[in-house]
Amino acid sequence: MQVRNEPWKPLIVAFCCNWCSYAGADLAGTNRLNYPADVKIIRVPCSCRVNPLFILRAFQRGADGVIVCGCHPGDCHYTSGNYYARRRMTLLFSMLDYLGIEKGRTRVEWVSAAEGQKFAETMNSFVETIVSLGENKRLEDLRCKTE
Amino acid sequence: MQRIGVFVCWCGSNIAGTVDVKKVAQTLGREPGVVFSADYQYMCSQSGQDLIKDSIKQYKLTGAVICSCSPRMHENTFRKAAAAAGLNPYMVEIANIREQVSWIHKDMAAGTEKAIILGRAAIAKVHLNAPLIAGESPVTKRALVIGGGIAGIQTALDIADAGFPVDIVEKSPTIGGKMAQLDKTFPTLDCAACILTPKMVEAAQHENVRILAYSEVAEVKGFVGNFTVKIRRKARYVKEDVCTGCGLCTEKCPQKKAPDEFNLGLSNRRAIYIPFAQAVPKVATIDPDYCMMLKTGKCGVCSKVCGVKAIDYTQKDEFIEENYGAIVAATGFEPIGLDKFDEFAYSLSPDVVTSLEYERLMNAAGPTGGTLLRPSDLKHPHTIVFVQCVGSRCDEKSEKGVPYCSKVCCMYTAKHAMLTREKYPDTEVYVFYIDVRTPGKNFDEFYRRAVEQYDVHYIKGMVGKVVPENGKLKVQASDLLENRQLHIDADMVVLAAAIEPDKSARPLATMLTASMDTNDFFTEAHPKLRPVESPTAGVFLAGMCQGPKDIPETVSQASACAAKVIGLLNKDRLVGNPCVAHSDELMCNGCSQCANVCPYGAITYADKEFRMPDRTTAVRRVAQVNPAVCQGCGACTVTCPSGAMDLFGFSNNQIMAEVDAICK
Amino acid sequence: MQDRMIARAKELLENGTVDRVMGWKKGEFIYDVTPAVFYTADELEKDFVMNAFTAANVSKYLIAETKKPGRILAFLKPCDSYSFRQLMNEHRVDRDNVYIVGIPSWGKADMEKIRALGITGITDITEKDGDLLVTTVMRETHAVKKYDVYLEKCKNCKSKRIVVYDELLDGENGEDVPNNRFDEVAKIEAMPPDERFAFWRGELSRCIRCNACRNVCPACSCEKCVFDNPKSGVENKAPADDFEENLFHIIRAYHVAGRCTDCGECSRVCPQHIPLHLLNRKFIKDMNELYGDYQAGETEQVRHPVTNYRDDDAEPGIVYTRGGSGR
Amino acid sequence: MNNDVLIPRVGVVTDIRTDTPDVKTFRVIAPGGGKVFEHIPGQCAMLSLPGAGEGMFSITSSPTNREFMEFSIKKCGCLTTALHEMEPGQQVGIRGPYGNGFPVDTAFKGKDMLFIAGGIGLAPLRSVINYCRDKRADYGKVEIVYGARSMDDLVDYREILDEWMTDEGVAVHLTIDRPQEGWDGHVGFVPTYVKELGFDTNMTAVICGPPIMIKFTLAGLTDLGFDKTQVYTTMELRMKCGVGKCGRCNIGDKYVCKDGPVFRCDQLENMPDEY
Amino acid sequence: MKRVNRSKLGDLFAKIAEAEALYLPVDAPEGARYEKWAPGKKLSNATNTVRSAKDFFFPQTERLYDVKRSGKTLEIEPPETETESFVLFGVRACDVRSFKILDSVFLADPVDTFYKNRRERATVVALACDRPEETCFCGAFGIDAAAPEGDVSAWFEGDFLYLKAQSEKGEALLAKLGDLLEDADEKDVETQQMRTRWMLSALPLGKVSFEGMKKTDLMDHFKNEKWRSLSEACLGCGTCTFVCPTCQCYDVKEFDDGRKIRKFRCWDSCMYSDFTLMAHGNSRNSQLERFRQRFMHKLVYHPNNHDGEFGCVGCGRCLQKCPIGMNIVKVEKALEATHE
Repeated sequence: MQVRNEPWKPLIVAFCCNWCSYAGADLAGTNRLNYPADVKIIRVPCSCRVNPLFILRAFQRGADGVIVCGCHPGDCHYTSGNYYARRRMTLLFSMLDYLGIEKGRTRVEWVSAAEGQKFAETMNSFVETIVSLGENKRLEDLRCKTE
Repeated sequence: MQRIGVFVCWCGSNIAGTVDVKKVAQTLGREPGVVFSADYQYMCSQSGQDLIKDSIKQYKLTGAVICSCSPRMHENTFRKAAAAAGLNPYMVEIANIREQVSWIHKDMAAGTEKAIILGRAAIAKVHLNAPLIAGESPVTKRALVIGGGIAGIQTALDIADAGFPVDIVEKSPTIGGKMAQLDKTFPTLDCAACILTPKMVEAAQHENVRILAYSEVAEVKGFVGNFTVKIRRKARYVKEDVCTGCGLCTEKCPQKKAPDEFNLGLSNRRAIYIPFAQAVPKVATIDPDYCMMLKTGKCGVCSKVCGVKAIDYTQKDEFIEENYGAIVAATGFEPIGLDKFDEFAYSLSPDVVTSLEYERLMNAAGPTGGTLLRPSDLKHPHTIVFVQCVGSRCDEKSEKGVPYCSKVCCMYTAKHAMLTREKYPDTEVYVFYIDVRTPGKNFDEFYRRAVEQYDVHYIKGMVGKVVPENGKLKVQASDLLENRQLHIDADMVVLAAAIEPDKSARPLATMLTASMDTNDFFTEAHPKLRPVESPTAGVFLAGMCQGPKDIPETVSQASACAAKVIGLLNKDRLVGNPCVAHSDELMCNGCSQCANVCPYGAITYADKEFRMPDRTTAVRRVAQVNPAVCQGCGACTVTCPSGAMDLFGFSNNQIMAEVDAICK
Repeated sequence: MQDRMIARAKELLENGTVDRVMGWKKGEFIYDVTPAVFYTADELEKDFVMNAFTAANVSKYLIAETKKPGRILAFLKPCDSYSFRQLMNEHRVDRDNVYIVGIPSWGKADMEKIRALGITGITDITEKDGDLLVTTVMRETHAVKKYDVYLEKCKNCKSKRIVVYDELLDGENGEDVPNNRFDEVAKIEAMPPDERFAFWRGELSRCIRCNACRNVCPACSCEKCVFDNPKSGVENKAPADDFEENLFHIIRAYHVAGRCTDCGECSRVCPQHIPLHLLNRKFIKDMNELYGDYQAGETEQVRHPVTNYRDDDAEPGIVYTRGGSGR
Repeated sequence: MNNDVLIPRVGVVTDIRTDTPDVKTFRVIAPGGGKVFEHIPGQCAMLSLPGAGEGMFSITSSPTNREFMEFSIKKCGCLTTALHEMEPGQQVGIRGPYGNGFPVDTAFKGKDMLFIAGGIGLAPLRSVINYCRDKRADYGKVEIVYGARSMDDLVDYREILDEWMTDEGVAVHLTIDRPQEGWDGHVGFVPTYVKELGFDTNMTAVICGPPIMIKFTLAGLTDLGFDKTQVYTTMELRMKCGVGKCGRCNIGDKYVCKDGPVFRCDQLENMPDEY
Repeated sequence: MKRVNRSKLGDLFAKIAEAEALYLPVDAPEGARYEKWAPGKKLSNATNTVRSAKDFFFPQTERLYDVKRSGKTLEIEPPETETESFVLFGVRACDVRSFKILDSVFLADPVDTFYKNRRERATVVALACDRPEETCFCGAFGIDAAAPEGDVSAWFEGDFLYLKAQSEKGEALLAKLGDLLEDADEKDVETQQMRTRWMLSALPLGKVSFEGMKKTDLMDHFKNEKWRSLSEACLGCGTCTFVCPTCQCYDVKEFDDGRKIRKFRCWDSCMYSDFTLMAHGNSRNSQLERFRQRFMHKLVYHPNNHDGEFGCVGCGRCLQKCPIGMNIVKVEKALEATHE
């Protein structure tokens, strides 16, 4: 068994709702606002589509941080989706914290379609947090990490 | 195994500048299932699209991944191109390598690597894509407007003018609503009846409008374009199509002690009555609570005097069922009950009135014939205290009142104060307020006129207590600006009671599966962008039922609402979004959690019989999604513990495949 | 109490109110009682048992039983009644097909705790007042205070109230009881993250994925569990990696969040003594603190905190800022 | 390096033939050419496609074929769907042979053979039929009754027409469930057809097909005077490990993958009806 | 027969651990469990471990091989064969007997080399029981808890641990321990043996016998009406299976880590609803059938195939752990009662 020996780079999965945050990410691009390439975005219709299973799956497969972005509370395209997401993620994050998973590996941010700047800043700060936390060791699946 | 084509766009140098597009195309070309891979300068150009179309045909592609700009930009373009080549448009996925790669990353190596990963994720998703076909449903070209106030009337008239039949269901014997009870309207001071009653008549005479007054919605089934509504027609005990509205019966009826709702109980009417002179339909109604004939079987005067034999004591509630394509909720409002505001002595003294009652006291058709007389002794009041925000803007934790601003009180109080001062210059008028809110065309000017021209005493402060004493109302108040206590001996106190949605709104919302906020106002589909639609497709909102608003706002919302309805009814068929939820009935527990979170009421339950593997049958309650109503948010899919509920186009497995591909 | 229950059950069978009885059946020893359905008075006389070890929550069996023809008598303890009510709210049981007699429960004993006292070679256990008299093959008799060997779920009982019933065996209902059931959760919350992580690794690494916790849980009554369904993409059968242990238990707790009545069966049946209730209680505690007190199964309320919201709910970031140990 | 029986070898799919709308026949050889392993008629092999799973399939080619093995596979689940999507050149995992196989060198030797198959049930019999054809001298006459729902569902139809029917000493009786245009053969269910045809009771019969067909055919043969000891059947059910250990194929005191899949019908009487 | 003073147990363990890994039962939150010995770890006093000793030969999950795909080709990578030997100390007589039952499955042709390899690497030091539980009924299967089989048999009596080699491996182990051991007389443990045997017979299950099962035909047992009520409360969990020292059903599963497919084998339970689920259906759809399979296998099928040897060793784990208090003794009694 041999462990991958490249220098560690964080891997961050961002779930973005189609209507606000994904558009916010696009706007960050349109405005050429830089954020690290470690962030990979998955488009979902709404933040309420994000199943805790997806988040755990990302960690299992090697993600070091997972961020969920949705419309600002009250602005959900589907009126209430992000409210549900908010409760679900709060509970999930609390449980992860309870199990001793480092605080900050998971985050929720509300980013509107107009907030390209905020999107880039959020991603920069999130990557920074993850870099400071280091590699995800507590929610990893060793089978996915060894050759 | 899918046969996937990968198309990498240069976007001129927009992408190719920071992403090695050739390398992306080559690398992705080696992914399992990819049978064709190419890069091209402008994929969205005609020739780019042709490349996609030709490749689909030549390589018998079952799926396509376009690595290009954001799907928000060209997803539709590429889907159409695919469809033109015979590929189901939902077999196309976009990897966003411009907005999310080339435009934000400067390093070619990092950009290329990320582009490849995003491409891989899209390929992984396409592997699990299935062709989707949008469902279609016909549209019943008829609208239902619930509520016959100004909002409902205006909506109905606009829809009717566009050529679609409309039914107005109104729970009281006449349409007109609250506006019919008003005296003058701010800020122009034109008489409410003068502008409203022509509309009422227009509605009555419009060939496309049917007025179902004294009726209520009993049951709503179906979905956008295809509602079936059961309407209860309450028994009037008067044949509506026979009664001429001559009013003879209402004069001869011996029972004179029924409180007159139209005058808010400030006067009495007969047991058989026509609410007001311009009522539409102008038909008498028997109040079964007061009619001696109905209660004891002894009387029958009205029947004897009726020349056209319109009276029918045996009438029963009837139900009619109609199909509609769209439903408008225009259920309006009512002032809140003041039983929790004993400090203002509302229940202790008849001279403490609500603003709406004050409207009736000022109204020429009101109980005092338009002369301002105080109810207790029918004398002219000389000192009147107006109290603002009674029940509005209350602390959310307090047991009484509502948390929001009722929005219209400041303006109608200014109107009342001004009209009072104009008609009776000897009257002192005090207005106690928290803030005066006058954002509207000519509103602030109007208010300033009240203060400056009519010398209304506006005092920033709250009234603490009103005590009836020796025919006077002792008002204890504070003046916050002067920081002093005030004691005023008033003849009348007028309370600007907060408004709240009509009580009928909540049960109606349940029937419509339309969502409501905690204050029982209907919620709009989007607070900014879809303000006249309910999240439940096919249900629209007009007037106060959506939130406090004044008459011009109500009318404009009503017309906007009508425009939306017309837009819907104009369509022959509705094409749905195929990316909707669906439930695997074999795995569904029927636990109802999904329906609880569905903002659209798209989920219903049915008892279904299942053949078990051991050849027995079992009946189970399972969820069923109406694809015409579902908007595809996915809230239900995460609520479902068994994973029975999934979303087409964004399935659990598709999203997990993307996660896996990204984290590989 | 056993005699009164048998007598009442026989009456209800006799007068046709029910055609069978859900209860507990005697075993080889006093403690290995088995939930069972009794059809005749003879069977009841012979095998029906109610003692310090009849802890099993029978409400889950009623999902299947109430789908059968006829009407079943169910004796529900307070905690069982919460589970049953929750199942009613989820339309999983047919209330009309069950006649519920509420029975009081003053706590059930945990055989594993008796063994943990070091008593071996047990030949007999009898109940006397609040005590259990344990006799061994060496003719010794140990008096064990029942309280000392209470099941975890009984030690931290939340309520003696029966929330759904047709009649009460005692005629009187119990009340909610003051309890400290969140203390242990708070204790773990107060640990530094590393210690917390080590604690849970120590606990969850013992999991053998026997699924006893899931299969006994009245809230885990899915037609097909995602972890058994190859199509779900997360199916797994064995804790093949630490991650799988975490995944299974996090998701299981999450799936029952807002629906878990805290009946404590998961911890009772875990052969590896994993304190699974501490996961469920964590969610309950969080929901109480963040979204207002809520007790699943207590009322007819069908929208629980996870399927509900308020405009001004706390943001997820609160998890990282509120109380406990910071990092 | 571990060399356990559970670890497969690599096989290459060289040819894929579509037999019926849902049955394909795959030809498998070792990467260096030749067969991956030897087998006797009626034995099975475990085929695996990583990501799709592993499953037991009977080897439908005769051991007398020296170049390759064949598998006729009906599409019915995740693995078989993946196998059907393969293209020639695809490598698969293969391990075996498993099971007891037909007693071709003992009980069958010198006997007149009656083969009765329904639908995909022909696949396991094809191996033994061709074995008997290739070793004509060792066996008496060969009669084959084969039926399917329709003409399109007859597996190996070309081989039946071109080879079996033209063989000396081999008689083939085909039937389909319902009349069909272009079919002038017999119409009806296999069990009834067997009774109609009537066979010499000294023959040794082998039945394979859906459980219901096996049940009625066996009853039919008994009516004709066959003893259960003369009738064999084969069942490939629920096998996972192939070596009689994982416990899935345990029915009564038998392990289908080890003690079977070929059973003499009298043996089945003492087995619970769990197949 | 050799012996060593209890006070030198730590030295004894250290000596063994010098040469090879030593596993023994230690106290843990769940009861007792096998752990690798390290200085300071104490042998548990418990009568038995919660999980059985089968884990050492048939672990809950085990890697079979990996497959890498590229294009149409497959590359199969078998795992490295482990070679380190180890000592299992403190295995009770019931668990020792369970190895024989597992052997009859895994060492039968074709041999399971993963299992065989582990068996060969292990030296089993069996420890006689002196404090049996009420759930013990090993005697029903001819197991003498006071005289366990194994490579070395051991007894605690008074201040001493007595050791007796029973095989070449055992001789070799004792030889390695050299001067830590002193000679002892077999008579020293006889009193204890008699006491244990008496206790076992005096305990509630002391008279349980399964021999009556053999008087009835397989199909008669199979068709017994009692299965319905016996299985009625079964939750279909795998607790009994997973704590059972003789249950050996397994599943072969795969895990795609994104780069390769990892084939592994893991415990499975015939009590699970999808145990027999295959593409074309499930042959045991009800919990009754699955419940029946487990007990028929242990009490009828296994003895039929293995000279009357039952697939149970009477360790009593399932009696202690079943969430609903069902167990093999109740099953046996119910079945036998039918045919009396």
